Amino acid sequence: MMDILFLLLSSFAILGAMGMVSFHQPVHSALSLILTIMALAGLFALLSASFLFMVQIIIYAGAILTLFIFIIMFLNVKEANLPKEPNKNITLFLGSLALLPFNFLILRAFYKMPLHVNALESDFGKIKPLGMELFTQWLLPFELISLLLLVALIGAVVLGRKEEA
Amino acid sequence: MSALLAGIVLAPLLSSVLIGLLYMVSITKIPLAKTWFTLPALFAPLLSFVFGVIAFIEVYQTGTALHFEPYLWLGVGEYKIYMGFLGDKLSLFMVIFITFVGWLIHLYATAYMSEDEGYGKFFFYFNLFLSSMLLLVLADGPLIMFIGWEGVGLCSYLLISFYFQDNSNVVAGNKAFIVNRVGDLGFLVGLAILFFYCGNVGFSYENIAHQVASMPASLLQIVGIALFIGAMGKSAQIPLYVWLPDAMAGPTPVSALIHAATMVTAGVYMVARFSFLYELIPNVGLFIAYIGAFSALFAAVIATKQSDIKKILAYSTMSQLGYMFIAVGLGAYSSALFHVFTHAFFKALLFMGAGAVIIALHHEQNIFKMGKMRHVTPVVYITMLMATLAISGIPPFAGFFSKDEILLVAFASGEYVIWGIAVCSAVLTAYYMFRLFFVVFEGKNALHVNPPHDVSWVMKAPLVVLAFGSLFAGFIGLPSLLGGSHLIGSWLGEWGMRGLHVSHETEWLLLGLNVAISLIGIGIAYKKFYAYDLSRHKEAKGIVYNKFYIDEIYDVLFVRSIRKLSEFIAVGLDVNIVDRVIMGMSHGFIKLGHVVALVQNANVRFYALIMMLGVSVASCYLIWMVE
Amino acid sequence: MSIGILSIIIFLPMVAALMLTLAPLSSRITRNVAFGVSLIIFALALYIYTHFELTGTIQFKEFYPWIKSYGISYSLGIDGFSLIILMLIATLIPSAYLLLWNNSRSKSYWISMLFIQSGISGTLFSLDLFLFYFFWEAMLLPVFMIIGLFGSGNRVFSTLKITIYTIMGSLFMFVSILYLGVAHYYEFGAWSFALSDLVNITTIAREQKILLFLGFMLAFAIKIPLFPFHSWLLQTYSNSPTGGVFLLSSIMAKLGVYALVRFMIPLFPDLFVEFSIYFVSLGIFGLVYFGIAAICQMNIKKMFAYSSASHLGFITAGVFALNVQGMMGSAFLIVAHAIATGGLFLLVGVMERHLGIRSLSGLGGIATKAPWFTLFFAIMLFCTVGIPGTNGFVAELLIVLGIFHYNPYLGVLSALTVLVAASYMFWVFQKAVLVKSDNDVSHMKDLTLYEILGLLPLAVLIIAMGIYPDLFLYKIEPTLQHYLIDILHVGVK
Amino acid sequence: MFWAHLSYLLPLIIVAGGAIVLMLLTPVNRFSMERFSLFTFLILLLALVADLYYFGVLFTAFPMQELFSKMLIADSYSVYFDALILCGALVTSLIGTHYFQTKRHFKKEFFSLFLFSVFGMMLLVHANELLTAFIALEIASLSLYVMIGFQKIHDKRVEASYQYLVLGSISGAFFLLGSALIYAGVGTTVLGDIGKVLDALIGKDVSLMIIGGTFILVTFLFKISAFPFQNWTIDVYDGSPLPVTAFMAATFKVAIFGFVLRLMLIDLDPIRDIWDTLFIVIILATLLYGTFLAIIQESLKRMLAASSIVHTGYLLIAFVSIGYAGESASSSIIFYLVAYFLSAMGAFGLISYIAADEHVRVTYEDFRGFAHVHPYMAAMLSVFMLSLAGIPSTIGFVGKFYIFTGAIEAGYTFLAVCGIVATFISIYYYFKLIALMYFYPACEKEGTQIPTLSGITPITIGVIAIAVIWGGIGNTFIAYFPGVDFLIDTARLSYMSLFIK
Amino acid sequence: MIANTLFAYIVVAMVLFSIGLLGVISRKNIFVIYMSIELMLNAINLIFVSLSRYHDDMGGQVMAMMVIAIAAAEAGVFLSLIIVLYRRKKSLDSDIFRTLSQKEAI
Repeated sequence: MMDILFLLLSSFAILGAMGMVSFHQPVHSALSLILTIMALAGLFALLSASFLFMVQIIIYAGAILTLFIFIIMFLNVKEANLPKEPNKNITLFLGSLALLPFNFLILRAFYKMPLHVNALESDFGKIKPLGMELFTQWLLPFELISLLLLVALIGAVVLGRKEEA
Repeated sequence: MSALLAGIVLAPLLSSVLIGLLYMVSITKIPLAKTWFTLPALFAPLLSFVFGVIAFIEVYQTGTALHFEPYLWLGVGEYKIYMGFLGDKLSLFMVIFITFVGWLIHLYATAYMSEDEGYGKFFFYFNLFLSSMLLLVLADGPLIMFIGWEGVGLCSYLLISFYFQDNSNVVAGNKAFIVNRVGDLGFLVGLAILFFYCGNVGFSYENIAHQVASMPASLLQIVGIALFIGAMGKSAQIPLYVWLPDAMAGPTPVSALIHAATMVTAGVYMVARFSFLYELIPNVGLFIAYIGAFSALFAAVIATKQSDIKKILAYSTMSQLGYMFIAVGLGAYSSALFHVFTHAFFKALLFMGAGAVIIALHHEQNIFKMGKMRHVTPVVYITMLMATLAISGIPPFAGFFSKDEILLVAFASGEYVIWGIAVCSAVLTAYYMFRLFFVVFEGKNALHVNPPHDVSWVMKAPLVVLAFGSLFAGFIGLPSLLGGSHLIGSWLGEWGMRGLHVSHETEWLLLGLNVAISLIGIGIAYKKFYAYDLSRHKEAKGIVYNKFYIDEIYDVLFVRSIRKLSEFIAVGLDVNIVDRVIMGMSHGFIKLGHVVALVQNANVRFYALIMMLGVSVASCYLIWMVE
Repeated sequence: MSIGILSIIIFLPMVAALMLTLAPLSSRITRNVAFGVSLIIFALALYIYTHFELTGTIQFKEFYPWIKSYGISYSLGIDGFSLIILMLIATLIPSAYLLLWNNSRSKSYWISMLFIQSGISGTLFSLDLFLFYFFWEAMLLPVFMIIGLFGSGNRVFSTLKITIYTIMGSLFMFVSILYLGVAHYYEFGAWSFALSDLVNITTIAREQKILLFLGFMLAFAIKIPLFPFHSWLLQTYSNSPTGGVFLLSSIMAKLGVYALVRFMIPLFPDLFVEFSIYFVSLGIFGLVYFGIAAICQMNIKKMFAYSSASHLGFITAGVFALNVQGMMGSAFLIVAHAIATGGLFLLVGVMERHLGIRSLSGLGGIATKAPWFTLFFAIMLFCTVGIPGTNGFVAELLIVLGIFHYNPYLGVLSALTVLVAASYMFWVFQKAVLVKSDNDVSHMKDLTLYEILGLLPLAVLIIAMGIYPDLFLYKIEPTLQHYLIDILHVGVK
Repeated sequence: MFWAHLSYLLPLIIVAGGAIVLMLLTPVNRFSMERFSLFTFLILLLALVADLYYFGVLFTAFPMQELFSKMLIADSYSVYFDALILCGALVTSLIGTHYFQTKRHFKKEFFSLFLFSVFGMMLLVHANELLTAFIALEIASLSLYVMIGFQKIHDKRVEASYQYLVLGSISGAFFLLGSALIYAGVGTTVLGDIGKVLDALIGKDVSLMIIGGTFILVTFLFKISAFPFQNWTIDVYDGSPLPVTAFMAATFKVAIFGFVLRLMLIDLDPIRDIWDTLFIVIILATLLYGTFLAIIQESLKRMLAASSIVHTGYLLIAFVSIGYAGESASSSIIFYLVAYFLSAMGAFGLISYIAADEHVRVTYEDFRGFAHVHPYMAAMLSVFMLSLAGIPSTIGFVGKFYIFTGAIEAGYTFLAVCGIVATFISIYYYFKLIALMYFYPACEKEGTQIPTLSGITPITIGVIAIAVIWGGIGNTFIAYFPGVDFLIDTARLSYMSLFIK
Repeated sequence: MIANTLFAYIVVAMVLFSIGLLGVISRKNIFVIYMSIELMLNAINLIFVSLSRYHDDMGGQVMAMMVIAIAAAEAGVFLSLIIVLYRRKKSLDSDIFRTLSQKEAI
């Protein structure tokens, strides 16, 4: 059962990713990226990270990607302004060849790790332990993230603002 | 007492420095009268002469050589070289006649150069020359001798190119210097080898004399030849003689003093000095003798066709030097020095006479433009006649005795080839000398460009003195055959004659023969030139007149080829190869940089690709590295 | 801590230069100050000369720690060999000033000269290799400036060329120095770059040692220059101003030889002996090669460039001859040649100033217009050619004897020196000075009083050292003996 | 206790607070640009003072461990690097003032961003945990991206920003991947613990750590612009405003080195030698590439950018020799960072001062005969060039001396020789500028746009120039005045503080 | 049982990561380029989460959250930058923004 689910989700994720890179229209790419992200959320669920599952759907699919699509619409790029990409598939293929050793290296490293069998305590991945972890161990990074977002905010403001010549 | 030796050298040196300073002052600030230069110039040689005589007497009485070492010239490690003077019989003998003849020529020069604006400079060089010559002679070791040796070379360079405005003189000077340098190269090599073996206990003749015996014979021969190469250069022997004829570009007194009386005999003196060395290597001596003989003949042959009066005399000098080398080569040093002695007198006389004639004819040097000079300058005529007779070897003139002695030696030591050559050149000598004499002083309808005039007495007086010299100088070497006691031979002691195993009959025979052949030579000359019609003279042609094209051959062989080589190196190698390789490397590097820069095409995706490739390469490395 | 006399010699010019740079003074005043400084330094050098003891040891030592963490110290001192070069510099530079008296209207000319002087002194005195390298390269900058600013022709290119060239060489030396320092650290556990410490290193393997040796050699071979590394020579010499050429030829190049003796003998005694044959041959080859190359040069500066390269080859050969004659001769020829070539270049500079040409084809008949010029030219020339009575003769004689001791066959070759210089020098003399040609040399003037005063000491020195050489040699002999016997183990007492 | 710990973090807090304050002040119109740069300066100065309080003291601590667990560390090492970064920022703000005043389209936000990036860099040095480090890196980088693209009216600015952003994010992804792998291997991302676990793991399978470390190094190499991640350098440096370029070139390198040195020395120590071969290749390629590009550049800015790649090569030489000569090598890195920081800062600053207006004096040719019009500027520029070229009597020389000594000490003589070769080629493109400035007569378009020497910027640059020379000559002449020795000793001290358990 | 083996998840993650990387190098469209970067981050998220499961340690999930936040921050800046770029050149082709190439550079 879970295997089927896993296979399904992962195949969705990969298909979405492929679609993302291969669609001509950025909107289509964005949508297929959403598919991938959804699938990933499912995988999170399979990994019993229930909170992250929500976060993934809400923030990523909900916020970020929506923002994407909004921007795309906002710019409403004409078909003419879209770049012509005749030989992208070749590059994709060659690039994937070039990436084989990279993947092989990492996968081989992981392959040797033993399978994971032991059962987890019930509330693993629930919001409470996550919160505990976050606000004891990871307080500082959490704070820093806020600063990071602040910087990003300023940056977005500065860049997005119309230039008065 | 022995400090006199230093005085002998120093006197002309100081005077030359003095004259030099005065000269620089006179041409830049205030012009000075000639007497400023004349007095020191004449006084210095006289002083040296007096010193020389005193020292001579000293040595004569005590019988021991004077030796004087003022200071350590050069002390390197275990090698100590002292600035040392050695006044032994040989050197003092040389000093005497050098200073004497030198003084006379100085005297003559005062008149000869009187119109020249380089008057001061001339005597500056002249005294300098005299001092280096005396240093050469008085040095107690080869190194110090070498200083004098090169010094005289320098002075001869300076004096040959005395009139440096026109190119040919300077070229002649350079030629003289370079050719001499070639000789010096040999001399230096020989010296270095000697130094290598005998230097460590002080580098004076007697030490060397003690040590040479221990040297391997082969090395000795190398040394002997090397030193002799030096002598070749100085004394203008084949093959290094080429500079001598051109050296006549200098003023006549220079030719008289340097290229006749003194400097050119330095080679002979040097060989005599190293007699202790050459005694051990007779075969090298023989080689020297042969070189001398060939030079004598060669020069004589060339001289028969020349028309420049000084050139003729130059070649005759070379040929006489050949005689001397025959003698030294055969170990008869005293005979050689005897000839040096007599030759100094009559050759100086010849040159000065020629100079007088040249002056009288307003610097005309071609004998075929002279003629009939007997009536113009009778004194010169007489003296020249005596000198010519002397050089032709007519008794009782000086040349006769010395030359006869050399021929005798050649004959007695069984080298009949050398003897034959010597005899032939004796004939030629008589011939070309009288050819010169007749053409200049007799001859028919001479055409003078502008009327000749007689010369001043200051010029003639030395002629007369020297004439007496060339008349009587021979008698101090009067052989026992003629009841003489051969003063020179006895005086020179260890350089004296070896016993000659020839019977009195043969001696008489040879003696007669010599006179006979000289007369034959004179006869031919008389027949051809006594009444020579100068107006119908046409320039001679042919290989002999062109001195066998030796100059041209040398020019092609050495001068041009070296220039070519130089251009090849300077342009071909240095610029086109060495430099180009290095600059080419740098340029290539920059070009390559431009190629590499194509990568820098601001394309984000491309950069990302490069990053990705880098990562995958790294991964490959890790796949291979991590077990 | 008191400032020693050597430090004064180093820093007096530097300080003066800095002050002059900042002070708004005219170039005339600058020049006079510079001249005064050089005179003071001459006085100091005389003091050192008189108080120098006749031993092979290092004297007038100074020592202050500099970069303690690496044991680098500011340590100075001189031995006989540096002494003679110190005297040389101290004598040459004032006369150079007199010769260049009206040469340059620009302040920076004189300031660079001052900087160069301190750089040279620093190189000469340093006992710490780091310090030595420091000065060795710092010295280059003012030279860079003086050539680039006041040179002629394609000066910028030649400036860059010589700079990159020399720095290349010295950087390899730098690596070698560092390697030695590290080796010392590993062997003795303490950092040090002092020569006296580095000589004790025993742990370096032979191959590395050879590489280090070559690293040092490269730097010096380029400065000197030895045969394949000379291609900067021509352009630099022909494009440099008189002062620049003077410094390059008669001081910088000599420093190369100096460093060769001063540092490489103690550091690599065994290799020095072992490789000597190659370098003697190389030196003699250079002597002949450059000598021949000089013959066909029409540009006087180029010709003299070649001639000095040829002499320096000879000097190097003498240094490697491994006996006291050869080394002494080299030391002597360093002096002789520095004086003579320096004088010649300065005279050519005078000629250039009056006539504006350096090509032989445009010259001739100067002698009649400028007798003093001719006189000095002749003296310098005779010294270069090695006429007896000049110190050039003594030096060449010694080197020839030395090389004979080293190897008779090479000795015979080395005797060629009597021909090489003569073959072109006299020709120049004839072509440029003596013989009257149809070129217009009417602008040629005779030397001024200043110039005569500047050249007179040189001429006197040439003659004096030729007539009584031992008077000048005995100071340095102990040092050379020390090198040969105590370090190289080749000489005999 | 608490206050003591707070005082460790005081510099960080000051800078971050200052940044926020400035951000809040931006709407207030009473404060002009000048005022803002003054504020920035003061804040940085304050932070520096607070930092120097612990300068030269040997200590190490985890500030507020109960609160922040072990995410942060404060030791002499971080203090030293903070000092460097703050100095860099200070100098940037000083030499920037003139530039920002002339270029009107700089907004006040710039300064707040500037402070944020400084904060990020300092945080990077303090970070004791991989993700924290990454966040710090992102803070610094993001603000840099924006600072670069600040003047949107210039294509090159925006494109530089874009380029840097894309490539930076990719390298960031690799960093994350690397930390993920390390997390997989040891189950923690806290620096000290990684080391401990790793030591326990030695002999067993450590491939994950090796791979993870490799990917973290990818980011590192990218940021210090080493081959093959160097292409962006020239373009971005060329594209960004000159003060920002100076800031990136000098300061950012310091920060990233600060972090990676800590990582390498403490945690990945046991497995470090596996990268040696990789590094040697990278070093050679970096030196070669940088030299190639530097030697052909026409524009001075691009030349400096390319030469910064070469200097990265030198730094990597020291980096790879850490393994065998840890102390001297790492202190030599620190010293060389200082040396390069001074020289590059000076050079960029001076050029930015001269090229106050776009397309004035950007290429070599523009500097023809410059010295005859502006002798002092030319002199200063020459000093910086000499220092970059590593000519004695400049600090660059001493820096190279340390680098190569360390390399030889570690047995990498070969690398030292390669560095030497790169150096003497570099002579060409540095001396070319000096030659052009001095050896040609002044050309006609003189004096027009060049500001005269006045204001704070030239003084700062002059001080830097003096510092460069002082660092080269050291403390021979005036004893007990901080010179070369002082710098290197404190560097050693900070190095030692890393190993206090 | 592959659903709870670490390896399977890693495979998926790596595939996604690679696709993201490929997207960056093969697509000209700036949007897609950025989405690919987001994809890479997501892949890393997956790794983190699966590792947290594997190590039985919530830290991994926290990190994943952080990464999401970071991605959001980058997104903000990037999108505004995209707007700027598009305003200037009226195009989304990343290849035309090449003012800085060596050829163009003065």
